Amino acid sequence: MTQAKVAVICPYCGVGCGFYIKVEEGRATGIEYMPDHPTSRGSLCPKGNAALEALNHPGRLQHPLMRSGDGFLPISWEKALALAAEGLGGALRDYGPENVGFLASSKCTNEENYLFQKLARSLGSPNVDNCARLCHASTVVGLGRAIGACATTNPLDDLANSRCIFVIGSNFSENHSPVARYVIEAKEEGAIIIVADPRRTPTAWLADIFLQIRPGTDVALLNGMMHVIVEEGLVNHSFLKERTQGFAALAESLKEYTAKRAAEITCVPEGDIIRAARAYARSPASAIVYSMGVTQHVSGTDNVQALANLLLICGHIGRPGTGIFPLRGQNNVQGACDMGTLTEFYPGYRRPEDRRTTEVFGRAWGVDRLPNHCGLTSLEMMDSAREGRLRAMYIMGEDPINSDPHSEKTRLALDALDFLVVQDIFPTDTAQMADVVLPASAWAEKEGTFTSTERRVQWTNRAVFPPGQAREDLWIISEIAGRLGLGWKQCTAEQVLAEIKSLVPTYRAITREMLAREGFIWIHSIEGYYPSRRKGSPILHEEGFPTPDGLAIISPVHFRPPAEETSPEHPLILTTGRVGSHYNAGSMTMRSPSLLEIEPKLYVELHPADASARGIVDGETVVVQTARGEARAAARVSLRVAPGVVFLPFHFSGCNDLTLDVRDPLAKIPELKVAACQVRRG
Amino acid sequence: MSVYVDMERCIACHACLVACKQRHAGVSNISLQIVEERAAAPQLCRQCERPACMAVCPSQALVQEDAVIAFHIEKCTGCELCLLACPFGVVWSDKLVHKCDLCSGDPACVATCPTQALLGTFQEAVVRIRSRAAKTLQRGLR
Amino acid sequence: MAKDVRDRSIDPASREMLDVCQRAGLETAWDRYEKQQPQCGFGELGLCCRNCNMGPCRIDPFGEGAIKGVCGATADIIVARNFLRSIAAGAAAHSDHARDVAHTFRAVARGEAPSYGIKDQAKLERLMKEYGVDTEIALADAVMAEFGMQDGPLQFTRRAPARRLALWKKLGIEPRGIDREIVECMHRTHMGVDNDYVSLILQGLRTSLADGWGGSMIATELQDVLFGTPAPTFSEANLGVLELNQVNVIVHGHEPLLSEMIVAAAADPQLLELAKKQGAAGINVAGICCTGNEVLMRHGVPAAGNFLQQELAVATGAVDAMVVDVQCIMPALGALAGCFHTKFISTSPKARFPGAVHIEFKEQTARETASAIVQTAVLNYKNRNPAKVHIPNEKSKAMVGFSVEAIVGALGGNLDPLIGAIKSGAVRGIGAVVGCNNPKIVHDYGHINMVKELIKKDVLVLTTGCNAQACAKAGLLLPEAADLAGEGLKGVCKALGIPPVLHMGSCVDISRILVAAAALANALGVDISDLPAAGAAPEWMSEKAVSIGAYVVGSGVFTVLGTVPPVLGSSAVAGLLTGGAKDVVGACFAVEPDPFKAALLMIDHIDRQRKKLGL
Amino acid sequence: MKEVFVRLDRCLGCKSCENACAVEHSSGKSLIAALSEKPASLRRVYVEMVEGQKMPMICRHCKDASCVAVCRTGAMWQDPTSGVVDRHADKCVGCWMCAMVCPNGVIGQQKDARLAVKCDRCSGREVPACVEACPTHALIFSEEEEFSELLRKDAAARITRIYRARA
Repeated sequence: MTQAKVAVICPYCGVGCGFYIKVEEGRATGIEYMPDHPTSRGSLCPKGNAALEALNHPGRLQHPLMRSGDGFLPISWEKALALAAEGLGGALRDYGPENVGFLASSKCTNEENYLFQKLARSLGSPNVDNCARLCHASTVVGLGRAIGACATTNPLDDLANSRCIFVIGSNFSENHSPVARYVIEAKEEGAIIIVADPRRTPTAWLADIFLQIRPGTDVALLNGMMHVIVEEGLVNHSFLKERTQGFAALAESLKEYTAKRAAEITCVPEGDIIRAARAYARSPASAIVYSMGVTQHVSGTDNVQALANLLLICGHIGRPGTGIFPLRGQNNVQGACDMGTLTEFYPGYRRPEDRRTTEVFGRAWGVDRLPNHCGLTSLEMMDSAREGRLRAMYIMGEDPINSDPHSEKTRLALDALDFLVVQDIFPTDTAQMADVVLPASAWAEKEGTFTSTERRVQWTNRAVFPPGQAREDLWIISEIAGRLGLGWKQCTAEQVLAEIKSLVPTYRAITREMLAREGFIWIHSIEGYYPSRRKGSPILHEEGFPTPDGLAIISPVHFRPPAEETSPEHPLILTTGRVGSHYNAGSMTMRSPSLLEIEPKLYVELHPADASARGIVDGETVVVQTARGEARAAARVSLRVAPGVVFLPFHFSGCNDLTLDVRDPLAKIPELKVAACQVRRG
Repeated sequence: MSVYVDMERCIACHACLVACKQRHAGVSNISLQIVEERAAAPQLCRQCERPACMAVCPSQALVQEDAVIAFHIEKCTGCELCLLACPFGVVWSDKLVHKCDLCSGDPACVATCPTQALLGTFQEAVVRIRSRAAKTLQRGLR
Repeated sequence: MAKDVRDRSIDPASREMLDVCQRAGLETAWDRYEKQQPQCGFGELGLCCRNCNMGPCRIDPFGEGAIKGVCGATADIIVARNFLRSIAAGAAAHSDHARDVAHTFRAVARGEAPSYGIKDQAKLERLMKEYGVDTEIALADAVMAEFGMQDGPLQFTRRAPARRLALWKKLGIEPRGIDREIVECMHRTHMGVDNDYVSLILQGLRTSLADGWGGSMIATELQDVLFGTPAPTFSEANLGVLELNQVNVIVHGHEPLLSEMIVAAAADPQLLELAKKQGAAGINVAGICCTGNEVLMRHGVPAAGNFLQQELAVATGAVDAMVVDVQCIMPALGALAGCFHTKFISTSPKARFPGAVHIEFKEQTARETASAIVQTAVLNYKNRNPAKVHIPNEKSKAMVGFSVEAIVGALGGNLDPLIGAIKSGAVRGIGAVVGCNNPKIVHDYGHINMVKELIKKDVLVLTTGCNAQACAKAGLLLPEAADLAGEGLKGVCKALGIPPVLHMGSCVDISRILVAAAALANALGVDISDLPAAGAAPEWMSEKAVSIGAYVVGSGVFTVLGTVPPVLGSSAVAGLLTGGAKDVVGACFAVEPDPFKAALLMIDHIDRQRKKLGL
Repeated sequence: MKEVFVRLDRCLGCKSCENACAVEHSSGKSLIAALSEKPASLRRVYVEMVEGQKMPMICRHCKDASCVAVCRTGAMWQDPTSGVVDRHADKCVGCWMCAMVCPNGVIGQQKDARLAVKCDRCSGREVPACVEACPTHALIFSEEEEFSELLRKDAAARITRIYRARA
């Protein structure tokens, strides 16, 4: 019997754990842990442990499908590709590339994303985006603006060197479990852990100071903390002088945010705000860890800017144990952004408006006219489609119906399209609406690189072949490109990586040896661009910031209440998030029995007080209702949430029927974290 | 030998549970209790020195094989007395008894635990806890 | 965060091997050191006495508990007695080594040791003149007599400057027979004999002088006669010298008597033929510790590493035989060798080890024994398990073999150029950096950083022992290293084509440094204690190092120790050693674990000396 | 009631307490006899080392001890009058729950017998063996009040020394 052990990168979150797949007779039969992995050190979260259940799921798409009436017919690849090309080509011809949309996936490899945006832009469409829009667009804009680089500044295991860790809007214990190890190691060495979250999550268990914040009031909390720091003279003046600009304005703006006022807005005791502020400012090395609890707000970009302000006035950046850690959701969000599947960036974060950008890529791709402006973001594509402007879409590995806010609007949008081609591994709700469905390959069925949240570019190997007639995404994209007259040749991941290296400076120094060993943290290649004190140090911003003048930009932000306030008919605040055993829209985890067993269906967490006030008992089915719609969920009466706040896990369809599609003006990220709702017995 | 739990490190991520399922045909021999939203405790067979479960087993289906309390399916009559006897409720049954078998030497739960809250040896566990206490003291001195 | 085992050393090869060891679950001295934590504070302070069976006794340094032993011994007495005993042990080690060399020399003189001959006739004659004898046998007997001699002085002490001799006489620490001094130490420290800490320390100095100007110097001189006086030559150092496709024989310990023969045997055509038959491309001899230094500077045999690398060498899995004689050989090697195919071969009737094959060495049949040993290694080659082999790809070139004669040679016949350079300030002074490794200090960190600091400040460094090997590995023993030196020193080195750090040999060869110092002092017409010179042992651990430190100070050279000697339990003794001694012998100890600060202490001292000399 | 207190600044890490403890809990009650006993007698006090600081870790005999609370067989119990937490060998089933919940990690394991072993404060001894054995009086057996009294004296002495040094 043939047996093999293949090293792969976990398909779930952005931590980028590695493990081995045991392959027998061409089937993936089990996993083996990888104690040598630099980040996960052999550990895996429940999802990683169950990864094969999704991979081997019988429900995988196995044939190309074509819509016929309400159902689908299996068709040949020849036909499917022809249809796809015809559909997209037609729209391009009749309505122009401006009205065709391309949705890439932060689940796909760097190579696939690179090729995908190359396809879109070569065809003249600026409308290419990925779901980073829904998780960390505010980071991309906010951090980019403040410190010039929208990425985790230090390696994850460096958290263990920190002496104070400020966690806000992140529940890494459940969603990035391996991160918890380093936080605990720091704690055991005496670090103070501060956790700000509306819920008492397992992450909050680790906290020395727990700030149970009212959803959507992050800016108030942060300004309150900064007020204390400035008032008590805890700011790092030399750092402000040498490395930043704009402090004066900030100091001015903070005057109104006394700890007392912050306490009133955030419902966090004044004393705790002061303690937290002192702990963060006084420690020799403090780190900030945040996630979607900060970004998914109308004020998402402000929240991120406020965090940047906090770390800048204390100078907690550019040293071991300091920095800021935006924990990315998908295993390749960082990579997808690096690869330019964001409408405002070409690969390597080069702006389309910059003439040199279009020149460079035009020359490299042999295209004379590349789009030289931003197009539509993922959500704007949906709007535009609903309004009948956008006519065709090519969606690769995403399920907007379940991941975008307000599912109903998304459905209408996709319905309004003339033509929709979806490329996925499962018949997702979105795929159900497609004209053509292309069966793609899952992570272990192809090779390529993923870039983890700590900027670690890692190679993942092919363990098995795709089921049935499913094909590799690189092949599919190239075939479509060919049929749309771009005349591309088929190419391997290796070849695409070579092209990436030639065009993306941060990836230039990658070598196969690095990838084989412990991956490649993408600062190494760019001494000079990001000056680094110690050669090859993986820590960003040790000496300067990649901003025009090398200085970080402090800019005041003010508290704006959430878009939707509570009202008599919707008296409760609804916030959403993830649970440890499921993943995003659940297209994979919902197909893993051992995970479903832990969290089988949609539930709503509410405080005993709110429950008893409504005569709701634990476990009964209730109706959660917002201005947009309602969903049935099992009541979970729990002390995790504060009175007046309810929580819904967004993995289960139904959740996003309720959420609110109001967006951050800059990052265009929707406010998924706050809505007003009512809960009643079902 | 047994699997030892460092309660201070458990974050209720359920990785041990799922890892155990993968090793034992979809059935987990670990149960995870979250207590008052403040702490969690993975429960699994303590491999007691003088196991009540073994004492009550009428058919010698549960026997002590060096460090492990082993379960011999062919001898089990499904009387479920062991369930009643186990003081920790970590021996359970769906007509057939399930209990931690230490994955014949390298427990998957220990290997996978993201925070190393689960440990394979008594020494590791107790030494870590003790040095954690010592560190706290030492910080107090400074 | 778990500490990275690689950070136990700064030497790249060792860092790599430490990682390998950890992954393979192989225990090293560093692991055992950690298991020893915490170490007993009484021991650290030198406050426990086991010299009689009314004890063991311990003195409470906080004064609340016992402040006297059963016999009434105070902290001062106990600390001084313990200190004296370690000096005695150290002196014994060097001198017993010398005794073996003397025996061999006598056997040669009598024609009973066919394997050996006289390599340096000139030196032989100089020695005969020095001893006023005219036959080799007479010289042998005269030298032998030094050990059991009842009344001094030891012949070689005459090499010291007149003022030094007068001072020793005045203090009554002019060493008599080597064995006598050592025996007297054991007597004085016996229950109820010498209970005055000052007189105990003075005896310590006397005994150590019997080592430096006696045992050690005898060993050095006779080894030169038998095996040739070292002259500058090039070689390589670090674990990278082990050969993947050759039979690797490591000679480890301190005496050249056997290793010389091994080196010869390794070149034996028959054995090479045999090696070929076993599928090996050749026979590669490499050294560790001072045996390594001996063959390194006389034959350019590459050095595999210093003291703390002995286990790492075995862990490469590429060592077919680890051949040891005496001193600084870890008993742990047996068990470790057992994890590999490596044959661990003990050869000295004085030194047996668990897990070792004993092939006893006799000077009469030295060559045969050596061949037998090399053959064992060759035949063991095929047992090597390629899966376990991991040889770090790290080694650097080194220029070695600066005996006093060689230095004088390099200077063009006399010391004047050096004296000129010192007077002009181009060479600020002389630093003698020596000593062991010690897991209490990051491996080689103390050695390398101190030496670099010194040469940067124009101090010419003389080195021996494990420091020499550390410098070799770090490329400091190359003429090119002059670029790391200050302008003045750089100029001198470039002019003479010598490195800024001069490899003078093994730890007994510190006697060479004494000779050089004496020559320099005589040339300047001053005492050694007036020289712009300082000594240091940044990573010392052995009792030999205690004896060395004592005789270097006793000879008038300020000495900085990198690890704390067990004397702090008595402020009186500590005070005497680190201050009071200055007024007695014109030099004292200092303790400074930080190599950078330590280097500063030395430089400040050198500058003060220069001022006194009006330079 | 009397407790075993530690003056951390006094510990020299000589481990006399560890030895004395093991001897006291041997059947022979003498070092020589203890050495030859099988199973080897075990210490209940552990001298730890943290960043150069040596510190003996010993059971604090907590009020409402978690090891007692967690014991499912009633083997671990606390004497209501003396407050001493001890273990009935016959009831212990070796499940190690106590060891896992003890915040000080001072509950050990008798390998071959697989029994929890911990400080019983030398039942039947006037002064615990470890305290008696400590050559620097880092371990003190006294009432809480006496102990803090002692610490106050030490502190006072320190302060006057410093004051004199200044003056």
